[in-house]
Amino acid sequence: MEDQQFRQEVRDWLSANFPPALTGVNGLIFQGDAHAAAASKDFQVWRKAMADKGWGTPTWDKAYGGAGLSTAQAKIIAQELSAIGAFNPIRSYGTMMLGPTLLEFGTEEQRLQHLPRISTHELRWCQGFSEPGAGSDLASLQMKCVDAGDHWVVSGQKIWTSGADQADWCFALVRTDTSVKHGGISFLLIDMTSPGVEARPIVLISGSTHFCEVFFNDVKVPKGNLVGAVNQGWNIAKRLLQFERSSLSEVKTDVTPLAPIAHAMLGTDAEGRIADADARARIVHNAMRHAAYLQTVRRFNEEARNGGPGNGVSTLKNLWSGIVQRRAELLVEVLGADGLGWSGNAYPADAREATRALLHSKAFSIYGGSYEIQNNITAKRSLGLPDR
Amino acid sequence: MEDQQFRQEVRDWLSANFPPALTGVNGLIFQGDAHAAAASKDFQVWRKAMADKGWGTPTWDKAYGGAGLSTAQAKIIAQELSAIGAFNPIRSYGTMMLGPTLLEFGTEEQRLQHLPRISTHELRWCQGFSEPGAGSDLASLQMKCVDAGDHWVVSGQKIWTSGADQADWCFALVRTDTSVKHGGISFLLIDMTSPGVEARPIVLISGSTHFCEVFFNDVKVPKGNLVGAVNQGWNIAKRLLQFERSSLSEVKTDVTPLAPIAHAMLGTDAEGRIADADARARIVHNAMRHAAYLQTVRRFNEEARNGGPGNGVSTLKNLWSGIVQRRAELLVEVLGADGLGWSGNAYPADAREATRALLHSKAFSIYGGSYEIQNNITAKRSLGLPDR
Amino acid sequence: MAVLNEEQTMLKDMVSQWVRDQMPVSVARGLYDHSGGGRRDAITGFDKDAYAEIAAMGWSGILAPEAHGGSDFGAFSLGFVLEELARTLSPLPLLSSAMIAVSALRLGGNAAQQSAWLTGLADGSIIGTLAVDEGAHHAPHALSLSAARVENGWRLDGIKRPVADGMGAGLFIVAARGDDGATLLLVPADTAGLTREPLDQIDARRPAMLRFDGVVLGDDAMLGQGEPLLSAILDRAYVGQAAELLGLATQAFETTLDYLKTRVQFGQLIGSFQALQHRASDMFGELQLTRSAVEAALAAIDADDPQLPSLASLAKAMANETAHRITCEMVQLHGGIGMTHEHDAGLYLKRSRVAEQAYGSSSFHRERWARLNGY
Amino acid sequence: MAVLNEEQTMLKDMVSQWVRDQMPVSVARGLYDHSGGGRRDAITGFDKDAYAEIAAMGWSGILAPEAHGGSDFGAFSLGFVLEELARTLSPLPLLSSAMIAVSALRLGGNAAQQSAWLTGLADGSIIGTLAVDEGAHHAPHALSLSAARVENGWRLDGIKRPVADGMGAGLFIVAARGDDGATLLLVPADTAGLTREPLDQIDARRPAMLRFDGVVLGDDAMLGQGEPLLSAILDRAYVGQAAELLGLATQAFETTLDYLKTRVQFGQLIGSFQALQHRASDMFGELQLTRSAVEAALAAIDADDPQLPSLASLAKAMANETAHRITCEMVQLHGGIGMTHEHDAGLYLKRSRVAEQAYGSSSFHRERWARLNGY
Repeated sequence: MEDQQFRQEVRDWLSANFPPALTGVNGLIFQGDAHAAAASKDFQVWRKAMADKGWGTPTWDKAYGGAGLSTAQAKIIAQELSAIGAFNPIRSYGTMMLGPTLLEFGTEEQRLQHLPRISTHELRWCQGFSEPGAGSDLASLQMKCVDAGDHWVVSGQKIWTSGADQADWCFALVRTDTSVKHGGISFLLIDMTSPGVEARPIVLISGSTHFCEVFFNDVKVPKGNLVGAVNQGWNIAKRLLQFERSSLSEVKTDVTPLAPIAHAMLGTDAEGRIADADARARIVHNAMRHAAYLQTVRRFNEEARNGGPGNGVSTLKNLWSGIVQRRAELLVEVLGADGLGWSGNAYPADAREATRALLHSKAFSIYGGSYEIQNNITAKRSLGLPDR
Repeated sequence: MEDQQFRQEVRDWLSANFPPALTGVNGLIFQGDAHAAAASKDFQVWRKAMADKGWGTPTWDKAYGGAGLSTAQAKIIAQELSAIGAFNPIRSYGTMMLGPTLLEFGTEEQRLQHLPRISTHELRWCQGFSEPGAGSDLASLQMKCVDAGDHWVVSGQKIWTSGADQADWCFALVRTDTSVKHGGISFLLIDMTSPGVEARPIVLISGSTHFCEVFFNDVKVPKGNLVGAVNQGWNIAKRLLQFERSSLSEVKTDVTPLAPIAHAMLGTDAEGRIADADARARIVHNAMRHAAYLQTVRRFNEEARNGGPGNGVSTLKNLWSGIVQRRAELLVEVLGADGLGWSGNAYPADAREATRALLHSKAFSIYGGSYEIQNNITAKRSLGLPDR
Repeated sequence: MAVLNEEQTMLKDMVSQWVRDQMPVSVARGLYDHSGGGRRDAITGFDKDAYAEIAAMGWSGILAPEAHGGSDFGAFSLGFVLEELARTLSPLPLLSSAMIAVSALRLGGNAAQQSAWLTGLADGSIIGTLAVDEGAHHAPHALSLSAARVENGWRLDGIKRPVADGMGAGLFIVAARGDDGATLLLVPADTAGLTREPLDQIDARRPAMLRFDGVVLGDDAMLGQGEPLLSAILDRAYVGQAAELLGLATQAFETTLDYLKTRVQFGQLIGSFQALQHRASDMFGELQLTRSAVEAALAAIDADDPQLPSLASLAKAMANETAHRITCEMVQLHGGIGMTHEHDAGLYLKRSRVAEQAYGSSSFHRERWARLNGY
Repeated sequence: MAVLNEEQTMLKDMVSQWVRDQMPVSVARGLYDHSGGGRRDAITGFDKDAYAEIAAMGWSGILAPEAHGGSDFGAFSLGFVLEELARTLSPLPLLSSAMIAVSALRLGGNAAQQSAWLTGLADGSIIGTLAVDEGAHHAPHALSLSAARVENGWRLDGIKRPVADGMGAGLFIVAARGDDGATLLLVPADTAGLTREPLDQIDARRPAMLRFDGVVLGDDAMLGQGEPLLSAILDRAYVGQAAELLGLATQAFETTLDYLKTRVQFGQLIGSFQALQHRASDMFGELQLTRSAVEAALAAIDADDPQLPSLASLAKAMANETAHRITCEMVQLHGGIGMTHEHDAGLYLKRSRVAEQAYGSSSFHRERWARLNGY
């Protein structure tokens, strides 16, 4: 009953505050993109409204900029947003990754310093984990963090740091002890405006410049910016990577069916089927796997709600990347020469987007734990296969 | 010139001696099959003619029952046999495996004892290598061979011994030293009529009983039956496995095209194509790979003749087993319910044969070095990838 | 698997326990003779005593209405029973009779027909089965066996094969070609003019070849006419067969996994080799997709979901493909021992190939799904 | 690869050496601007100076008759030159001009046409290319561009795209739809009514879009008519493009192999991980099949083998599939660095996708092979 009342309250507030022009817009395109955000007055209005209400981080205490709501209520907000084609304009690395980490491992001082400005999206965060020599084997990271008495001095390089060139702060894993591997890592909050920090965008094969290399050259960091105890950073990182994995499994999995575009590009036979039988067989096979994948996500979610095993995230991720990558290849194949364009009006905009999406999709089986790492995890955790 | 003269001589002799009734018969079906051989008077005549001539083992010295011919002459015989649809009735484990081994590693006494009766196919040999606990990891074999002064005493079990229930002798790898792995293996010739030897056929999933388990229960073996030095058996085995691999790569690779049977079983569309487009795509894909495989065998042979790398046998074997197994599955799929019969007139004889062939084909990626072992070999030898 | 309610959990536990105690793979193996094929004297190709036993526990009545002695427990529940039983290749006619024949009578039968047959099907005293295929491939829209109208009834001529569990069935639900298209008729096994003979199949289950030679039936034999009824019955067959394939594949995978954890080569458990770990992980993923597809299709039956045809073909195609792949890997990863009739791997492979073809191959269901979804 | 004679061995060594010294991947990379796409000012999409250099070494004349300044060295030899050059994605019009255009003139040209064009094509002073495709897919049997008969000649209207190397070509061999089917015409680039513009393609090679707006040609422009001539020219294009894909895939594989031998993770060279070893071994097998198919098709050109159409489609389909798979694995096995424009993996992947589509996708060639072989 109370739920129903709250739901009505949410509906009323949304109808009064969500700018209709943003309906159906992908909230993610604004993440870390200062230009797009600045360009949209509506977006700023919408973000401010949600920030003021505390509904971007609804379960956080009001002292931290949240609304102090229950998980059930937070879910109602999410459902109502989705129902009208709205989105959470506050959602970010800060809300999804650092926030939960500080709530679990941070000091009260750290929470009060950072959470309120995360809940308003006033400050943007980036995640400094991977290094050139530490990809799949994250714990081999080498970025030096030396105790200089009243502050830390940090030196080294991070890579694959999303939006580092736009970020105000970075939460990073650093090495505070070189004599042990996992036990020599600490979790540090670094102000990106500190002298000695430089973020350089990396150009990806898709043309995206979302990821950066970040160089740290004798950067001074206050002592109080360490989260948890010295050399205890790996445990925090593992926990945080769980947040990342669970947010990965929430990735939008619905895709436009290939059938209409295949009909248009490959023609139809007398029975209305895609005329290229070989391509059709592969398209259908992929589409069926995609359908079964969506059923699998629903089943895993249902099982998880009912306390099921919950060790299937690695399996899901590999299925997903495989199916989506294959689909991206099929779409470009169907587009033929139209799908080979980089720019210019000779190529339809949809086709150019498909081409970039294909190139981008290759990352799905690399980031957030590669295909190989996920299969290692499945073999050990889900299947109980022995170590060598 | 001399070659041409010899070729004519071979032709004349064949036309006088090869029983026309055997034209096109698969010589292999007689291998290790006493019943089929006994049933064929022609076959016995043919074998005796070739044995008397020494042409079953043409390059062996006359003292060993051969004809003392050159490799080039032996090739001419093989070509002329093939040209008229004839086959070598002496070809056996004895001629292909043990003979070359004794010529390289045996004593003169051993050669004189065994080779003449191999060259007439008077005695049949089997190969006692694999054990229940030593499959892919052959060198972990455990069959005990103890020095009892004036003889050896052998105890243990072999498995996957082709035709052991029909064989008169067995060449076996035995363990003469348990303190080292590869360096504790010896190569021993065992008379299958010795007390304590028992061969039991294994029923395979295809119904074949060609392979046996062989049990050795305190079997006495004369000292002189050891080939090479004590504990030097592994080197001999490695050499012998090369003979096996090179004979594997000579396996008959031509297969009947699936098209006619697919047309008959799945129907055709208005353009005469296999009507089931999904099955057709998979059949065509397999047929094209098969065509490329045949081209690859020809290319490797040509390269080998010209001193090419010659390290592609593992690659060939994996390609071959994959393509042939897939084809066998496709054929049974095309046959539908007709391809699911075991016996009885309700199932066409061709279809029953296809079904058995499918089941049998599963062994192709297991015996003679499994798919996994071949890929390990390719990774190391052909690709130079590092050990762990 | 999906979340079960309390009653379902109890049922599933009971089935698992029974399979473990009473239905080891050796029962299916018993249908084979020494040469690996079907045994001539095992005419029915299934275990009659065991079927009586599970019928007594009510499993044959799971889909039947309570009015006819069933529990009306739903297809989802029957599905996981089929799955559990298929783990050991249980030679039982539960799919034919309790799933397909009961569905046919529920979907098409009038009150008299339901009264006449459902109680027997539910209590296991009668075994029913669908006779639809006639040749090498499942082709329900191209029936040859003819149902001609005669005075007060019908006359059937033609053959049906292979008919699953047909040698022990008391009732055939026959799909025939009538003047107005597909016609479904109830034909007791002892009807004059109907003869049957067993087929020696690789899974030793001995389906029947039925010959209809001027079989005359009364009007009361008519279950219904038209594609929709036949399709609705077949959808249940597709999903039920997919559930069996899921069980078969799951057990084949688990047996293989156990072997990887115990077999030593090169001084290592072979399950520690990364190449095998990755193949096992990939197979596990395929099993997940298949389980989801099968469970969703079972649930769609109970929900009268109009998407059932599409979901059923998705389930059957996925289950076919996964069982195919995993039974290949089962033999391969067991190595030489997996090639022997003495080991279970061959039994799983043979049964899988039969079940893959039964009620439509992967090609059939991918084509059907594609048409239903506008490709 | 196949066994070469002494002259061929010398040529191959010379090409390898030149590629190593003069044509690193950075040349192809130079066609890209900072955002990973084509550079606006690199209008031709190939390296003119380098082409002049290899022409001076005689490579553009390998297929041309000696009477026209060529070496008549055969398609097999030109094939391994194309393969070697493709290892570094060399942006050169050798396939378009020395393989396809020369073949067209040899196959269809009369003495006057051969005299007019072959010398220039052979010495590299003129670049020729085939203009066949008009839309998204290679469809040589469904041409739209029309060749209408006019007094003493022909009139062309329509478009052609993408035309490989078309921005730098001096001669187009245009496949048009005449009254009697396919008609092949020689069209100099400066013909009135013909305009061209560059397409910004993912491989930065900038093929042309040609517009024919009332282009009038004399009778002497007619190279030939009918499917057989067009097919014979296209077979050369298929095989040549397959040879390029073979070179591309071979180098992509070798670069990846080198990475596996140097990259350390978890304290190990990643090439020691068995799962990666097995994937590499499987890829090596695919490369072997592809090499055989390509070499057999090249040899078939020189032997005037009537099986050429089938062999050509086999080669192109295999090469498409292998290059596709290996370029995917190249990115995957390099991990994050393989996703960056700075690394070569993306260049190989992009060029591969273009070459896969060029002169027929895998679907096109599997269908063609299937029809030719009675499936």
